[in-house]
Order: sequence, then structure tokens, then C-alpha cells
Amino acid sequence: MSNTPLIDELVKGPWPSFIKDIKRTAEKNEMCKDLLNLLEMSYRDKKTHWKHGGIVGVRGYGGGIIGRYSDSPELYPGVSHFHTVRINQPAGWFYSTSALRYICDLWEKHGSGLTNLHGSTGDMVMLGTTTEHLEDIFTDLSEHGWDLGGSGSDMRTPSCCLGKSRCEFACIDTMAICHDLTNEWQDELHRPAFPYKFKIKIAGCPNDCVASIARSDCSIIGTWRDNIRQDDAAVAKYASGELVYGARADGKVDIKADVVDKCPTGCMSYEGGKLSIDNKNCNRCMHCINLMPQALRVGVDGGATILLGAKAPIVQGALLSSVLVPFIKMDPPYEEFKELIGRIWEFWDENGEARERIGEMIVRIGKGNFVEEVGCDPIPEMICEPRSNPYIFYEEYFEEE
Amino acid sequence: MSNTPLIDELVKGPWPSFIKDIKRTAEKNEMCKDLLNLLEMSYRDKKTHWKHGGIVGVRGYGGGIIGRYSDSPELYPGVSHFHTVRINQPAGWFYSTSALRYICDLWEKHGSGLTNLHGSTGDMVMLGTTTEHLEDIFTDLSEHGWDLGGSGSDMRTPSCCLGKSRCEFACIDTMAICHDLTNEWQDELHRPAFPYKFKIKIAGCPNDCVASIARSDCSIIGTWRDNIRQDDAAVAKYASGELVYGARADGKVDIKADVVDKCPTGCMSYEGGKLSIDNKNCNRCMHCINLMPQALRVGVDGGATILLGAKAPIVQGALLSSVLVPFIKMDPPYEEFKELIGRIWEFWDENGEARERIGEMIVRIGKGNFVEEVGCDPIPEMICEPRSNPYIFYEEYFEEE
Amino acid sequence: MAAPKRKTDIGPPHYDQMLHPAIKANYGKWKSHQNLKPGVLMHEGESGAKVYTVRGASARLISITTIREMCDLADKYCDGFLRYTSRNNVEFMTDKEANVEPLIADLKAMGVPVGGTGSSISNIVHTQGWVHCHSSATDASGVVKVVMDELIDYFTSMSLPAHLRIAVACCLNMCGAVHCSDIAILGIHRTPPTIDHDKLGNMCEIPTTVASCPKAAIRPAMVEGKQSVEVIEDLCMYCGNCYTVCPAMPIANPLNDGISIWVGGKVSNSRTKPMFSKLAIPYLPNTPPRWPEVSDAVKNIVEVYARDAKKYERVGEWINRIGWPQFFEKTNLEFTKYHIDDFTLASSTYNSSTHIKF
Amino acid sequence: MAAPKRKTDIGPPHYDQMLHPAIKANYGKWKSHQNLKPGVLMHEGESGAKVYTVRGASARLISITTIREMCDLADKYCDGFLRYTSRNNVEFMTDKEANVEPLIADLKAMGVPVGGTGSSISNIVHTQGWVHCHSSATDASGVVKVVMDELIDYFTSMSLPAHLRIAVACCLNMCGAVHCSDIAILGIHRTPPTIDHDKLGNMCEIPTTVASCPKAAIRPAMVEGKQSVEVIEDLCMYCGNCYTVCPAMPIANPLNDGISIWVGGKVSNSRTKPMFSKLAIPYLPNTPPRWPEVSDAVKNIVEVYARDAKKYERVGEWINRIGWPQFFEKTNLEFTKYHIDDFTLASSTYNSSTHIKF
Ligand code: SRM
Ligand code: SRM
Ligand code: SRM
Ligand code: SRM
Ligand code: SF4
Ligand code: SF4
Ligand code: SF4
Ligand code: SF4
Ligand code: SF4
Ligand code: SF4
Ligand code: SF4
Ligand code: SF4
Repeated sequence: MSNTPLIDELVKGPWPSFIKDIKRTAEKNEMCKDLLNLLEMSYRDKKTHWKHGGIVGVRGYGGGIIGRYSDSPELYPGVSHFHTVRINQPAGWFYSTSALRYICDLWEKHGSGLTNLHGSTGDMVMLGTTTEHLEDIFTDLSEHGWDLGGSGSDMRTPSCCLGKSRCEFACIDTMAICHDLTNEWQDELHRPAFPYKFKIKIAGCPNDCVASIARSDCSIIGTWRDNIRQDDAAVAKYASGELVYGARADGKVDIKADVVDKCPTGCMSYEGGKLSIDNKNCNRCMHCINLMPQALRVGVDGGATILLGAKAPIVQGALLSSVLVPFIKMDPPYEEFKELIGRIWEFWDENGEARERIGEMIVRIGKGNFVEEVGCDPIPEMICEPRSNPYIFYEEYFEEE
Repeated sequence: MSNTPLIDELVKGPWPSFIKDIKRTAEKNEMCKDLLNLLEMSYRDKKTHWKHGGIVGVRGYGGGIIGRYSDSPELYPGVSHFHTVRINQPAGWFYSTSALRYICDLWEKHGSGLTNLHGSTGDMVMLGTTTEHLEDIFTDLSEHGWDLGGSGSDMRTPSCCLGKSRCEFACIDTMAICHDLTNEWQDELHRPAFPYKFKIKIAGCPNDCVASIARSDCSIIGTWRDNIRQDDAAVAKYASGELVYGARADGKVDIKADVVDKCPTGCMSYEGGKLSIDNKNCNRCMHCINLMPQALRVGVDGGATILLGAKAPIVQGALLSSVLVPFIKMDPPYEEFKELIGRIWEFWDENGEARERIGEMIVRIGKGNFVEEVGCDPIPEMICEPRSNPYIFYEEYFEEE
Repeated sequence: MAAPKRKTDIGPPHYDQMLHPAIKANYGKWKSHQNLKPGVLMHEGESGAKVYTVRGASARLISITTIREMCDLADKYCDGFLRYTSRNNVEFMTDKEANVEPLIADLKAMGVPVGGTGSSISNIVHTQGWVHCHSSATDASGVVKVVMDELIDYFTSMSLPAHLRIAVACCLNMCGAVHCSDIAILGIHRTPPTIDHDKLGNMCEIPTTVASCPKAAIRPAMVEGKQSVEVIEDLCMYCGNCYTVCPAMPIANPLNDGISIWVGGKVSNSRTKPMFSKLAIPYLPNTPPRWPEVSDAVKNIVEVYARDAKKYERVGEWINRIGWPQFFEKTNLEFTKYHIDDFTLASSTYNSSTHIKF
Repeated sequence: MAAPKRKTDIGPPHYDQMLHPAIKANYGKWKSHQNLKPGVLMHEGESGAKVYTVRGASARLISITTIREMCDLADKYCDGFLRYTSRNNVEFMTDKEANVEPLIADLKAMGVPVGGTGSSISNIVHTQGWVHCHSSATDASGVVKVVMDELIDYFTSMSLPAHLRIAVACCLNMCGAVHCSDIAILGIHRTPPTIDHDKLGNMCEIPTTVASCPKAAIRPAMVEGKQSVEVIEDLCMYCGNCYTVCPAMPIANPLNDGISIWVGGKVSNSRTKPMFSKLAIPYLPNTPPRWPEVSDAVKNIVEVYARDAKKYERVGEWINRIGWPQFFEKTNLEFTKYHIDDFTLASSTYNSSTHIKF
């Protein structure tokens, strides 16, 4: 009988099985074997068997490694140390097989052979190594042109959707931006000096395929200022069913019901076979473009909306990013953007409390104050609605003469 | 030249002038004269000249009188004391002229002759009398079948829209309910014993013509459970323009655009001249009925939605009332409703902090807990959406055996 | 001499005694109504009975002189009955159609505008102001008068896209449904309270005073050997609740008190849910006797709305359709940091989307 | 022996080296795309060039054995290039249409389902769980496996009304976009932390520990002569943040830890604004290895949605149309007091209207 009857249940079924995969690799790797044993124990006890992480790292770096120790080193020595190495992924998660094979070889030599492709932040997450391997891993990586990602109170590894590399919706060059910012801020990435973590995610358009608005302290989301490009001949083809919305099995588009009536601003009309868009009232939601990509295209005057402050619930409740700059051009070298972030970091550094994300600080000090302090003008695009409570801190008043 | 050049400016213009009115009355009443002088002073100084009220009242009552003293008794002795008497209005603010004339006579004798018909809570607000008159006023009033309204931390004078007396939309008999509750709870109205004020307002339908949802701790709003009554012949008349929505100058009803497309639930359709309502999905917003009152009528199975907690901003921000009971029959003697309010008061009495409105207490202790404590079942109608934060206080858990 | 009779807890007179016979006869048996013209309603009973209502404006702050005149009219045309509305208008009801026009003529002669029904601007709900309240940052009745002088044509017609409801409150206590009005005019203080340390200890309970502050800006303090409090001025946003609780902390400041304007609230459930009003103008100066800045500002908002909104759109519904950026653009109002909420629900008002119009 | 070269701060390799030539050639010059069938996209450049993408499922927790197999396929069909998506699927791109079907066949042979495009259920974003995290209340990869085993037909087809995105997080830290998912599966603790008073003073900074609690449930305390803290259990809602900050306050409790289910979140700005997920099921037991309660619950919600929603309605948009009462009715889920928010924005979630369906 198997040692691991519980997790063996997860070998069954049509979805790719991580247990099967670990088992295959365990044939050549002791750490994998003990990981399976430890995991079986968790499945039995309904409890994690990892201890609170210790601080481990590589020389000169304050982040990039997550220390991890099991609570049962005597039982399963193979995973008594089982640290994670976060390798900074190439922008857009594109790989040559030679690059990937190099990583596999490295992890065969220095680790458990297990990875997450990718971690939620975007890194290549190399699961399971021991402290003694860390320096070698780092040296090897850097020799081959790779570097570590972030962890702790630093700028975290930026990530992005594939943008202009394979998407006609991209209003900004997400991968170029991601690569540039990552390099510009290597020090902020590798040497934690902030009140808390700071994540940047870049999406090419409001579809936000990298979920930046939900999970980055700074969301850079592509948009456009001019008009939706429209190809009337293609509209007619959608109307006739010659073209379909391919992303649904049942993709025949009813232009009135599926497009016009679903436009959130009501700025479209379809009469006598003519589709018209009142672009001044379009809020760039993407719906019509998503449905009829052959007929409608984003404008040509691309740039980004900058939003700040998304984070998970703890401590004061989850936040989504919210608008700071409605439109900014994002052309290299991105000076205007970088200066803005510089001012934001400076202000956060001085005013953020320990373990206070930027979004929490904005709520605490008031978005109006924050906006002013980082040198932006308060504008109604920043909010869904003005305050309804009358608790206003008036800063100017008259004095008796 | 006039003594009151500033407020004289308010005699001009087409809207009824309260200054003109006070001036006319000042011819016979000294208090009016000095009120004008004091007001002129406020208009000049841009500042109130009333002092923080003192506690005055009538024997056996804890409320109904608002004490008021001017800060300039030496200048304007006529208003050195200028208390308000709140007389409990008849339900629906209907009067016989004899009743009103009695009040006028009383106020000619014992007060300034000035009133608010009506105060925001609903009372007849008799402005300006002195402490010595109070007992006489009360005795006279009670002899003539009148009583005082509320003030302080008591149940405040309930008020209601005119309901069934003159409105076909009324799903409940607002005036009967208002009168009954006012009488049922005379003690609660006259002897402040609550943590803070408690206001009840009753509207006959979701149009809420008494703004109960914005300004009553307990809002009783009429609604119906069965179907909208529909008269197809009248629908056709609206379609043809024979009938119009009279409340707009330009009241011709375009049934598709003005009614169906504005229905918030999308539960109506109008095809081939036939108007259909999917009543199961109607949320009783009233819009279609408002627009075509000759064609559509509220259902016949009337009752009320009970909502709790509206209040002005101070301290923790304004609240609107929110749903406690989606539907309750409101037939005399209203036992079920009264028992519910009894439980609510009991719980508030025990758990409310000083000067904490019931709405604030509900927010503080959690609406789920409140609902449970007052013996209601938590139901999704109470909320717009379930919690999005994971900060749940689980009350039940397993113990080791 | 016998003590005068003194009954208690008898409650208000029964409304039955106050109803016109035609109202009583059709009570609970109404079928429908029509809005015949501005200020005139006709309600029809199941039986076919008809009752006409004429609605007239009232200053709300009215004297017995005026009330008696209203009674005279009710005696003349309405068999001795009348009523007031939830917005303080006066209503005359009769079952005699022939009475309607003469009644209107008499009302006009008396200086009472007729209107306020349907898609109009009805009477302004308001509060005491300098006429009776110690807490007021501005006058109420005076502001109402000047604003309605300016907007009277909207009272006497039904030309707006939908109902438009205005309210005035003279301080943040907001007596009235000010916080849910299409347009709200709100008196505000803009400087922290002053403290009379000599009196505070005697006049006020210190814990209650401390607890009264929404921003926790008040702390107990010994001042010159006296038990008193101090105000952390950086935290104070001038709500005046401390003054409500403690008379030794007056907050009125003639130089700085003023008026703020709020828009887009509603109460009815018609179409959309009830909504709070939102800040449009953070501060206008207090300029009695005719507050021209205030009446101009309100008029401007009304006019832009009247031009731009679609049929059956309340102010808040209109703004929600066009978006706040366009509201500020079209009304030519300045957007400032004060518009951005910073109180407890602030984060729920941030624009967490890329929905932006360029 | 010379020390090995050690460069720092060189950043990641440039993506240029990682791009298929056809991707490079059309970079920034894409015109449009089509979704040819589940898991297969075709992008068309301005020049007329076509690139085919085949998307395969991945467990995300993958070993070098699997990665090398993926590389083999990329070498065989895609000139040695591949990528991973933001939801951890693997994508193979080629400009040779003829390669598509053989590639799919090889993937299937390898046990890799092809799909996840368009109106499907794509891969489940998830976290570490018992495989690597000290904080986890449940496993992540195992839960993903059993749920996707159940829902695989929705991955390999595009039959849903719209995209459906599921995420799993193993504790309230919610690594991943769990809080904005159509369906979120969240590991939860349900009992307060225990305190190791012997270790706390040495291991943890007491002020930081006290500050870590969202409910102010932690207070400094002397326990048996040791500097430590105490937890006011009535205030604790088991978030585990104290444990994150202080290892001497473990919160895992095998008897009571479990899973909650959340619905209706979204991230895209398409049509509606991004939305948080809302509580659907407050607690399901932790039942490894196959968590049948969890996979059944998720499947039920998906099926009701698939039946009831209109075209192009995400889960949250569907619920907003029908209303939460009908959501609970149609899914046959129990509504409890736990669903009613009681945290800082609670009052904004109350139903302040009479909009109710009977
Ligand atoms: C590895 C990863 C999960 C995964 O399986 O992919 C991860 C794992 C951990 N996260 Fe995370 N987080 C990871 C992405 C996220 C994300 C998603 C994202 O970055 O897009 C979030 C939500 C967004 C956000 O940042 O708010 C996230 C929110 C947290 C939080 C809550 C932070 C907050 O402000 O609320 C914590 C707690 C903390 O910081 O102490 C946390 C803490 C942790 C720790 C370090 C546990 C701890 O308390 O110290 C976990 C280490 C697990 C381990 O042993 O490997 N992790 N964490 C992700 C990083 C991989 C990568 O680098 O690519
Ligand atoms: C490959 C990927 C980007 C990447 O850099 O990795 C991607 C690629 C595309 N997305 Fe996406 N999206 C990707 C993650 C996302 C995400 C993020 C997420 O799921 O965490 C979102 C936000 C989801 C949300 O709202 O919760 C996302 C929301 C969309 C939408 C908006 C859908 C909606 O109606 O809400 C579209 C438009 C559409 O498909 O109609 C879209 C459309 C597209 C298009 C059609 C864009 C294009 O023209 O090429 C791409 C093919 C989509 C497809 O799968 O049918 N993509 N897309 C991601 C694939 C993930 C996966 O493996 O499943
Ligand atoms: C007379 C009246 C205004 C009017 O001109 O109509 C009024 C006048 C006062 N209100 Fe009011 N309130 C009046 C209706 C309201 C309403 C509206 C309503 O009842 O529908 C509200 C908003 C709804 C609510 O209750 O929240 C209202 C909210 C307040 C508040 C704030 C309470 C809160 O919880 O936020 C205060 C402050 C207080 O209670 O200390 C207050 C306090 C006061 C005081 C007693 C001033 C004070 O601080 O002690 C005012 C006395 C003025 C005077 O000298 O006459 N008044 N007050 C209204 C009562 C007349 C009547 O009985 O019919
Ligand atoms: C007389 C009065 C009730 C009372 O007991 O005093 C009343 C009476 C009627 N209301 Fe009202 N409403 C009265 C205050 C209100 C209020 C409260 C307020 O303004 O403070 C509201 C809520 C306003 C808000 O949302 O801010 C109110 C919202 C409505 C509505 C919904 C309008 C909307 O579209 O939002 C209707 C329906 C309609 O007119 O189409 C309505 C309809 C009606 C009808 C047509 C009902 C009927 O069938 O008789 C009555 C004649 C209305 C008219 O003026 O055209 N009544 N009505 C109140 C007159 C006040 C005044 O003098 O102007
Ligand atoms: S976010 Fe926009 S640009 Fe980026 S992949 Fe998605 S659809 Fe394309
Ligand atoms: S992008 Fe959205 S808002 Fe703009 S026209 Fe298309 S559907 Fe309407
Ligand atoms: S609330 Fe309804 S019942 Fe009462 S007066 Fe208004 S419309 Fe009529
Ligand atoms: S009452 Fe409102 S929700 Fe119901 S059918 Fe009429 S418009 Fe629609
Ligand atoms: S709003 Fe303020 S100032 Fe005006 S009456 Fe009410 S408490 Fe007094
Ligand atoms: S005015 Fe308001 S905020 Fe200022 S101290 Fe007084 S109670 Fe506090
Ligand atoms: S969600 Fe919690 S348990 Fe899971 S990886 Fe993140 S921190 Fe660890
Ligand atoms: S688990 Fe959360 S709520 Fe409970 S004591 Fe710890 S930090 Fe506070």
C-alpha cells in the first residue's frame, strides 16, 4: 500500500494532477518524496506543517527568498528547509525553450525540481531549496542573465499582460513598460525600504487581463483619448452573421441587444443598419470592441490611466485601485510617470505607518490631501461621486482685520 | 427710515414673505416687533442671537417645549424668552377651519402669533412664548382635545402622508396607523426614557411622500404583495395620447421609452400594443404606476415594509432607513407591528449608548446581530449585497471530544 | 376656585373631524387622479366622485393673520376644511369644480402662488435659522425666500424634466430631509469652537462632551486649574456637535460661517433607490439679506438640469447618467479636494474603474 | 580559485529574446483576433500575418519534468517558444496553421486539456496552501484539482453566458485576485489564535502585534510575570493577521478551519465596473482529499448561473439583475446573519429602499 493514500486520490480525474507530477519527479528527488509525505500528513491532520518563515536571503539583497521550515524535520528531513526562490520573470511570461530548460536544469541541481509557473505576483516561483544553495543559485542565475524578484517591504516584481506582443487592444506597450520599470527600480525591488510592499501591474486596456485593479498598489491600465475606430463593412458582417463573437459557443451578435443595449453609457445607437458611437460619452468600457473586434478598434491616441491602492483585505478591508491620473502618455523613457511615482514614494515613505499599504494611507489621510501632496489636481474623475457627508476640513478662512 | 432695513429686503419678490407676515402681526404683538429687531441684528451681524436652550416644560411632561432665550434681553425684552410649543398635529395635517381658528386664538392670547405649519417632524410648531404661559397653554389645549408633541429623547410625534384619505396609491391606511400609534405610545411620546430620539413616519406607498426613509428611525412604507392591476383599455389611451402623465407639462407618454425602458428591473414589455408585467420581478418602484395612474394600480394585498435607522449626519454620518421586515400586514390593532417595536425599544434601551440613535446602534453592533436579537430572521431583502470582507464572527464551532 | 381641568396623554384630535365630507366619503376608495394644471389635482373615486385640490405656496413661518385668511378661503370654497402638505404648502379641497378658478383667483390676490405639483419645484423644506435656533450658521426662512423668488416660475409651472425638491438646513444637524434633496442648501461653520473654560466645567458633562465629537478631536484637559476640555484643531471639521452638547463651546463665527450646496439626492423609490445629496459647492459666503451667491448658484444648477436632463430624470439620475465630471463641466462649478470624501465610507466613493470619458 | 562572477541588479532577461519570430514581426501591429474554438485563438496582423495560439491547462504547481515536456512540444511545433498566461495556463504560438491540430493531439495525449478561452471557466488562480505556507487554513492546489476535475467541461467549451473566473486562497491574506472573482474559494480560520506566552515576548514586538489586529482585539498584558498579550475573544474574527506578524500566536485549528465561498466579483471594466466578490457560503468543512462539499457547492453555483444568466452577463452582473434574494433562492443556499456585513463599510450594504420582489 502507498504511504500517501489521501493525496493519491488527487492523481485521479481529468485535470492535470500536481500530485502525479510531484510523484514523477520524486523518483529522482528526495525533497519531492518528503514533500509528499509532509503533505499527506497535512491532508490527514487538516493542518499546515510549515512553520512561520525565517529570514534567509542572498548577499546584498533584502528580498527574493521566502524562508520555509517544516515542523517535522525529524520525520521528513528532505523538507526540513524548503525555501522559495522568486525569479523575476521576463515581461509577459514569454520564454524560449532554451531559457526554460536552463531554469529546469538549475532547479534540478539546486532545488526540489518543483515550481509555480507563476506566482500570483508574477515571479517564477522556485519551490524548495535549502539555505546552503542560495548563493550558488544566485550566482548561477546572474551569470545567465537572470535576477531575483521581490519580497518584503519593497517594490514587488512588476508584471503585465502580453499587450502589444499579441493583442490588438493594447493601448500601451505593457511589456516594454514592465521591463523598463523593473530595471529602473532595481534597488527598490531588491532592498526593502518602504513602509510595506508596493506592487505595480500593467494592463494594455481596460479589460485588465492582469487583474491590476484588484491587486496592485499602482495599476497602469491602457486607454485612449480619441475615437473608437469603426469599420462599417465589418459591422455589417457581424449583423449578417458572417462574423461572430468567437469567444462564445453561441456567438452570433445581435447588434442592438448585445452591443448597443449593453453599452453602459448609452452612447451607441444602431439605426437603419448604421452603428453610431457618441465618443464623447463613451467611457472606454471595451464591451463593444470585445464583441466585434473585427469592426471596432481602440483609438490611436493611446496612453494609460494610473490608479492607486489595490490590496487584499487585511487590515482595513480590501481596496481596489482608484483613479489618480485619468490619462498619461506612456512613451519611453516614461519620465512623467516615473517622477509621479517618485513623489508618491517619497510621500508614502514619510507619512506611511509601518505595514501600511499606500491604499490604506490614502484612505487614512484622505484622498484629497494625498492628491494635493503628490502634486496632482483634484478632479472629478477620481471619484464615483462627491462626498455626501458634510464633514469638510476647510483649510482657508478669513481672519478679523 | 425703517429700523429693519436688511430684513425689509425680504418683503420684496413674488414668494410669500415671512417678514411681511411678521410685520403685519407685529402691529398687534410686541413679541413680533422684537423678533424683527433681533432678526435684523442677526442679518447685520451674520450670527444667531439665540442662546443655547434651557429646560422648560409643562407639569408631568418631559417634552413638547423647546426653551429659547435671546442673548440680548436688555435690547429686545419682547423676545428675551421665546419658547416653542410643539402641538401634535392631526394625522395627515388636515384641519377644519374651526380647529385652526382655535389654535390661532390660543396663540394670539399666549404667544407671539407666529407658527410653523409645520415643523419638520410634523408638529404644529408654535413659536414664541414665555415660561409663565406654558401651563395655561397646556390646560387650554387639553381641554380642547389637543396634546403636545415630542422633544428630547422620546418617541417623537409620528407623522404620515395623506394616504387613503386622498391617494389611490396608498397600500396602507397611513392616517389611521399614525393616529393609533400616537395614542398607543403617549407615554413614550411625553416622557423621554430612550437613549435618544425615535421618529416614526408612515408613507402609503414607495413614493414616500413624507420622506420617511430619510428621516425616521422607523419608516413604515406601504407596498403590495400581489400583482399590479392593469387596465388595457386605459393603456391604449395613454398610447394614443388621449390620456397623459399630467404631472409634466409635456406629458404624452411613450410607453416603450418612458415606461418600459425606465423600469428598473426590466420586468415590463410592450409589444404589439400589449403591455405585460412580470410581477414576480417587479420591485414595486412605482414608476409605471406614477406615469399611468389611470391604467395601472397598486395591488390589492396591501401591507408595509418596515425599515429602520434613518437619521441626520451627526455623529457617524447620515443614514437612510434600511429594510427590517419586507412585508407586514398593517390592520388594526397592529399587534404584530407593535410587538416588534416593543422588542426593538427594549433592546435599544438596554444596548444603546447615550445619544445613540437606533440606526447608529445597528451599525455598531452589526445588523445581523440586531436582527437576531429582535427576533427576526436574517433575509437577503435586508441588504443590497452580502459582505465582501471576510471578517466574519463565527459563533458556532466544534470542540475536541 | 377649582383648578382648571387638566387632562394628559389624550393625543391629537382625531383626523376624522378634520376631513371634508367628500374626502371622508371616498376615503380608501380612490381610483385615480389627474394633474389638471400646475397646482390643481383632481382625484377620482371608484364611485366616480371627483375632488379638486388647489395647492398654494406658504412661507411655513406664518402668523395667525395669514392662517386666518387661509381659513376664510377654506370657509368660502371648501366647506371649512383645508390641509398642509409634507412640504408645508397649503391645500384646499372641494368637490365643486366651479370653485376652483375663483379660489385660485383669491389666492393670487392674497399673494399666494399656486403650483408645486408634478414636475415643478415645490416648496423648500427648511428649518429655524436665525429666527429661532441657537445652532444656526445662517438663516433659513430668508434663504428660502430669496431662492424661491428666483425660482418661482418653476413652482407655478410643470416644465422641468421631473420633480425637483430643494431643502435648506441652517446647521449640520440638518433638521429636515436636506441630505436627500435634489438640491440642498446647508449652513456651515468653518472654524473650530471656542471654549469658555470658566463655564465649561459647570455647564457641561466632560465625558459626554468628549464623546460628542465625530473626529475624536476633543480631550479632557485642565486649563488654568479648571476641569475643561481642549480641541485638537487639526482634527475638527466644525460640525458643531460639541456645541449642541455643551453650550460653553460656541462655534458661530460670522466671518467664516456660510453656505454649502449639495445635489442629486432623492427620497422616492421611483425608478432608482433613495440617494443622498452630494457636495456641489463647498462654500458660499453668508450674504444676507438676499444671499445673491446662493440664489444664483441654485438657479444655475436648476437651469443646466432643465436643459440637459431627459424626461423623468431626477437631478441625481441625470448626474448618474452623465457622470460627475460632466456635471461639474456643464454647471461650470469648480471641483476641489473638499469634494473628495474623507470620512468613514470614503473608500467606497473612489473611482475604482477606468470608466472615464475624455 | 576565483570567486564565481556575481552580478547584481541586472533585472530579468529582455523579453525580446523570448518571442517567437512571428510575434516579434507583428509586435504592436495586430489588427484583430478570432477565437477559432475552445483553446485556440488566431491573431491577425495589419499585414495579414496570422498567428495561432493553443492554450493548455496547467496545474501551476509543476515540476521540471512537466516543464521539459512542454518545451519539447514548443520545440516541435513553435520554433522553441512558449508562454504562460496571467492565469497560469500554457500557450503555444505558431504561424503554421497546420501545426495546430497535431499540437492539440499531443497535448491531449500528455493529459493537458485544451481550452480556457472566451466564455469558459479558465484555470483557477490560487496560492500555496499546505504545500508551502504556514498561514494556510486549507490546501490550495488540492482544492483546485478537485474543483476543476468537476468543471473541466466548462474549460474545454465556451458554453457559459460569459467568462467565469474562479480563484482559491488559503487564508485571508488572499494572495491572488480572489476578492474580485466570479467565484472565490477562501480558506478560513474560525477560532481565535492561541498564545504562547513563553515565546511571545522574545519572538514578537508587542506594539506591532497589538497594531496588527483589525478589530483592536489584542492588548498588551503581563501573563505569569511575562510581557505578552491577551486577545479579547469576543472581538476576534479570526483573520490571522496577528499570526502573520507574531509566530507565537498560531491560529490553525483543524477541527474548525474550513472554506467559505464568495461570488460575483470581476476585474475587467467591460460593461460594469470591477466588483468585489460577496459572501455566498460562510463555511464548508475542510474535507481533504477531495473536498466534495466544496466542489459540489461551486458546481451548483456554476450550473444555476449557466441556466439563468443572459448572454454576456458575468456572475456579478447576473446577480445584480436578479437581485440577491433570487440568487439565494435559485442556488438553494441559506442566507444567514453572517452574510450581513458588520465591518467598516457595512451601512453602505444595507437595503435602504423598498425595492423588494415578492
Ligand atoms: C507565493 C505567493 C502566492 C502564490 O502561491 O502565488 C504569496 C505567498 C505569500 N504571501 Fe502573498 N503571495 C503572493 C502574492 C500575493 C498577492 C497577489 C499579487 O501579488 O498579485 C496578494 C494580494 C494583493 C496584495 O498584495 O494585497 C498577496 C497578499 C498577501 C498578504 C496581504 C497583504 C495585505 O496588505 O493585505 C500577505 C500578508 C503579509 O504581507 O504579511 C501575504 C503574505 C504572503 C506570505 C509571504 C506569507 C506570510 O504571511 O509571510 C506567503 C508565502 C507563502 C510561501 O510560503 O511561499 N500575501 N500575496 C504570491 C507571490 C508569488 C510571486 O512573487 O509571484
Ligand atoms: C492571455 C491573457 C493575457 C495574458 O497576458 O496572459 C488574456 C488574453 C486575452 N484576453 Fe483577457 N486574458 C487573460 C486574462 C484575463 C483576465 C485576468 C484574470 O482572469 O485573472 C481578465 C479579467 C477577468 C475578470 O474580469 O475577472 C480578462 C478579461 C478579458 C475580457 C473581459 C471579459 C468580460 O466580459 O468581463 C476580454 C474581452 C472578451 O473576451 O470579450 C478579454 C479578452 C482577451 C483577448 C481576446 C484579447 C485579445 O484580443 O487577444 C485575449 C484572448 C482571450 C481568451 O482567452 O479568449 N480578456 N482576461 C490572459 C489569459 C488568462 C487565462 O489563461 O485564462
Ligand atoms: C423645529 C425643528 C426644525 C424646523 O424648523 O422644523 C427642529 C429644531 C431643532 N432641532 Fe431638529 N428639528 C426638527 C426636525 C428635525 C429633523 C427632521 C424630522 O424630524 O423629520 C431632523 C433630521 C432627522 C433626524 O432626526 O435625524 C432633525 C435633526 C436634529 C438633530 C440631529 C440628530 C442626529 O441624530 O443627528 C439635532 C441635534 C440634537 O438632537 O441634539 C436636532 C436638534 C434640534 C434643536 C432642538 C436644536 C438643539 O440642538 O437643541 C432645534 C430647536 C430649534 C428651535 O429653537 O426651535 N435636530 N431635526 C424640527 C422639529 C419640528 C417638529 O417637531 O415638527
Ligand atoms: C401632498 C403630498 C403628500 C402629503 O401628505 O402632503 C403628495 C402628494 C402626491 N404625491 Fe408625492 N406628495 C407629497 C410629497 C412628496 C415627497 C416628499 C417631499 O418632497 O419631501 C416625495 C419624495 C420626494 C423625493 O423623492 O425627494 C414625493 C414623491 C412623489 C412621487 C415620486 C416622484 C419621483 O419621480 O421621484 C410621485 C409620483 C409622481 O408624481 O409621478 C408622487 C405623487 C404624488 C401624488 C400624485 C399621489 C396621488 O396619487 O395623489 C400626489 C399629488 C402630487 C403632486 O404634487 O403632483 N409623489 N411626494 C406631498 C406634497 C408636498 C408638496 O407640497 O410639494
Ligand atoms: S488587458 Fe487588454 S491589451 Fe492586455 S491582453 Fe487583455 S485585452 Fe489585450
Ligand atoms: S466602449 Fe463601452 S462605453 Fe464605449 S461605446 Fe463601447 S460599449 Fe459603449
Ligand atoms: S406616499 Fe404614496 S400613498 Fe402616500 S401620498 Fe404619496 S403617493 Fe400617495
Ligand atoms: S413598479 Fe417599477 S419595477 Fe414594477 S413594473 Fe412598474 S416600473 Fe417596473
Ligand atoms: S438645522 Fe441646526 S440650526 Fe437649523 S433648526 Fe436644526 S438644529 Fe437648529
Ligand atoms: S465642531 Fe465637531 S469636529 Fe469640531 S470639536 Fe466640535 S464636535 Fe469635534
Ligand atoms: S493566501 Fe495565506 S496561506 Fe495562502 S499563500 Fe497566501 S499567505 Fe499563505
Ligand atoms: S485573528 Fe485577527 S481579529 Fe483575531 S486577534 Fe488576531 S488579528 Fe485580531
